[in-house]
Amino acid sequence: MVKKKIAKVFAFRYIMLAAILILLAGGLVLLPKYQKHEGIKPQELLSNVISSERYITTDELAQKLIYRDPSFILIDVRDEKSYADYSLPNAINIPLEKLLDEDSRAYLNQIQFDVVLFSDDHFYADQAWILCNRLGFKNIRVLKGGVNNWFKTIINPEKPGPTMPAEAFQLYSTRKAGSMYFGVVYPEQANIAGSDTKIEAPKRVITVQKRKKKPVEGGC
Amino acid sequence: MKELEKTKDISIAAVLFILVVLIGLLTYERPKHLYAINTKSTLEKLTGDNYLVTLNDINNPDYVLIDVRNQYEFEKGHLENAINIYTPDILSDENSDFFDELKETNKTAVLYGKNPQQVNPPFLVLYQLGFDNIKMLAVENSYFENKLITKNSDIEKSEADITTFINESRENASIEPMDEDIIKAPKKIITTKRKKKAPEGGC
Amino acid sequence: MTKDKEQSSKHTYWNPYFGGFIFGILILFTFFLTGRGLGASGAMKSSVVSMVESVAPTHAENNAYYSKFIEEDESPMNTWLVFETLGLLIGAFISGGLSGRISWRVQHSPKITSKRRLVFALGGGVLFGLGAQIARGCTSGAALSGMAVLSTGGFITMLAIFGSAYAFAYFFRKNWI
Amino acid sequence: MGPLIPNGIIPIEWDSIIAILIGVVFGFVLEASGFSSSRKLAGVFYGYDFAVLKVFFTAALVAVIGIYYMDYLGYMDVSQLYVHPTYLWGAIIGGVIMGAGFVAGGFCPGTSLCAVAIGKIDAYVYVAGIMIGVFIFSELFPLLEPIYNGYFYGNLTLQDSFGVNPYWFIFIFSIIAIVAFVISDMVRKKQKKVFY
Repeated sequence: MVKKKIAKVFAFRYIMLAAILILLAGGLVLLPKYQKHEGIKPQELLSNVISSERYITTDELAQKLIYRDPSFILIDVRDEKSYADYSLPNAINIPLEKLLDEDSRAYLNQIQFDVVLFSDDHFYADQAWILCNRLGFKNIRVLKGGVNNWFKTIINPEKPGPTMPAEAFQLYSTRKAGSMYFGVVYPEQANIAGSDTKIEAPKRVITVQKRKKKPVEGGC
Repeated sequence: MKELEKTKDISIAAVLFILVVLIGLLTYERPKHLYAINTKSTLEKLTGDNYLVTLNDINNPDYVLIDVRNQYEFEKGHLENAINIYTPDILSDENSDFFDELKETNKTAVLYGKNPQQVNPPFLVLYQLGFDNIKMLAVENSYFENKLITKNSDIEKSEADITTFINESRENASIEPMDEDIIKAPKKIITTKRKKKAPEGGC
Repeated sequence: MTKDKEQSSKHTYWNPYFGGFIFGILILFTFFLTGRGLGASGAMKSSVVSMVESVAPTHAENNAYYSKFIEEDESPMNTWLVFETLGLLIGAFISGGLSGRISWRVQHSPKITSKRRLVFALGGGVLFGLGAQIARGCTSGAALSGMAVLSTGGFITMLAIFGSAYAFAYFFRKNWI
Repeated sequence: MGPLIPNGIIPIEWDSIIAILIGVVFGFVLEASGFSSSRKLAGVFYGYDFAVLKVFFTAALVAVIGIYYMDYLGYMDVSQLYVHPTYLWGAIIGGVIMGAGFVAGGFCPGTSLCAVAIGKIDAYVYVAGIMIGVFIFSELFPLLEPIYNGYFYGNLTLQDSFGVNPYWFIFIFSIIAIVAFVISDMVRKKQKKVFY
């Protein structure tokens, strides 16, 4: 009776099961450590990257700024020096190196505001956008042409020639009004008395709540 | 004698069957393209090493020129012995094999397009897939009497100093220049760092 | 022959390794689906809370512990654990029915009377109810689901339960052996 | 994809239905592997039937290996799973009381419900006892509150608290489990036979 029981215990099947268990547990240790695959799939990223509806033109942005549209944040991805020289009103400076730091993530990974990234041209802004897109951040846009284009179109719009169509003139006048809003003063304005009441862009306090992840409740 | 601990015999077949099904399910669809580096290291590499190539050193033997524009633009005019891989199908099978083979023979693929902004997306996608033998030709392509003219263009050069322009416009409009801080709206942004909400639960 | 076969099948259970394997797959599946482990004593807590709330709502409101589980819009019974316990009763009934183990009886060691067994069961229950609330989990909730995600609290609870059970085993041996 | 419901892949409404289905399999497996009989449960403390030890450790091992493989392959993100919080003294004191209750009563809440389902009157009494226990705890809550909320170290995993590499820990844990299984078989042979 006892021999049968020992035979049963050490029968082949238990050893095989133990071997499978050791193999699986050991396998975990030997597997090569590789980066976790962060973000969305490459094909998805490629299709998002090719489509160009992420761009916002300087005229649209000027419109939003003039009408004080509260639903977006401007993020300047240039370095501190060029940000100190000139930057768009109410822009927050997150240099490209510090894009993925913890505190800048509070600005990028939130669904409360639209985010508009800009740099001198939209080269660095595009790179920042691609990285954010890979991490799955929503409603982030890029200013087409960046600050250079901003200068060419809004701050210093070039006067349309006489043969240009009427829309060009309208565009020019809106852009000129825009430039006045952003601080450029034209000679003919000078003689209006007391015209130095500059409408400075309102200081906006942006409070960004961290996106609430659906809590996993559990317990006994 | 009544069996003390009567247990049905374990059926190895059932256990193995379930294990095989589970392992099969888990390892079934291994995606073909996997990122090799996560976003943080991509960022370090981007801001770190120099991936830009200028026009005058493209005749280095192990550079392979790759044009990312569409076929029509490519036919109109392209740099000599450039290969045309249009951006939407850089991840197609033969193209990714082509890039793998480039990587083995450690040639560097130099991407170029109408302007550096157009090259940026394919460059970054491939870069994150682990092809670190990729460089970018910082060049502006334009046509003059349908002959391709390529000239160097440097990235992100700020063309105009806007603050001085605004100040000048103020001077010649005979008003004293605004002091610095009015233009740059002082920003005081309070981010409420919310305490990570612990998932409630337990009994 | 069938009586004996039926009699013998009453006591033949699954092989523990096979049962444990399926149990492990179930815990894995639960984590994959809902992100949380299994549990049992939580359901009893919810039932006690709902009973007390229906009997003495004011007392339930100002007692610090009950008020944690009482929300205006839904009853405390509307928790994941209560549904899981409901399923547990159904599953056990099915398995018991299949192998003919369903009958009203008190299972106790031949040496002791069923009255003593019931008294010890009540005592054990009270102790377990108290301990489960203090440790925020029972063997399946805290220990097993905790160990599945390598949580320190889970291992501590498991060691405490089995350690102290082995320590107290000597005192209750008359009940079992 | 990670835990499906928290990530929204499966809508939250399915939560209760899934709970019932998981409960059915849970009850079936517990009852089928013999956890509805208190004497089989108590066997682990008196050495005549180590079913509890075997099922418990196998289940924990299979679950932990499965979770970390799925995490490795990217199907599930371990950091999103609910980790049981570590209340040091709460766990120890609660565990000791539960251990006493386990040996005295012979059941734990899950298994007692299994026994209730197949008609064991002592299990009904046990469940009533648990409810009384919960009631006592809630009434004495102001007294027990410091233990209940004291020494809270957060939802720690072994990796956070001892810096142990999870993969190595699982490997060693599985070896310990197999050794325990073999020892339990030897101990069971020497023990006096108990029939139930």
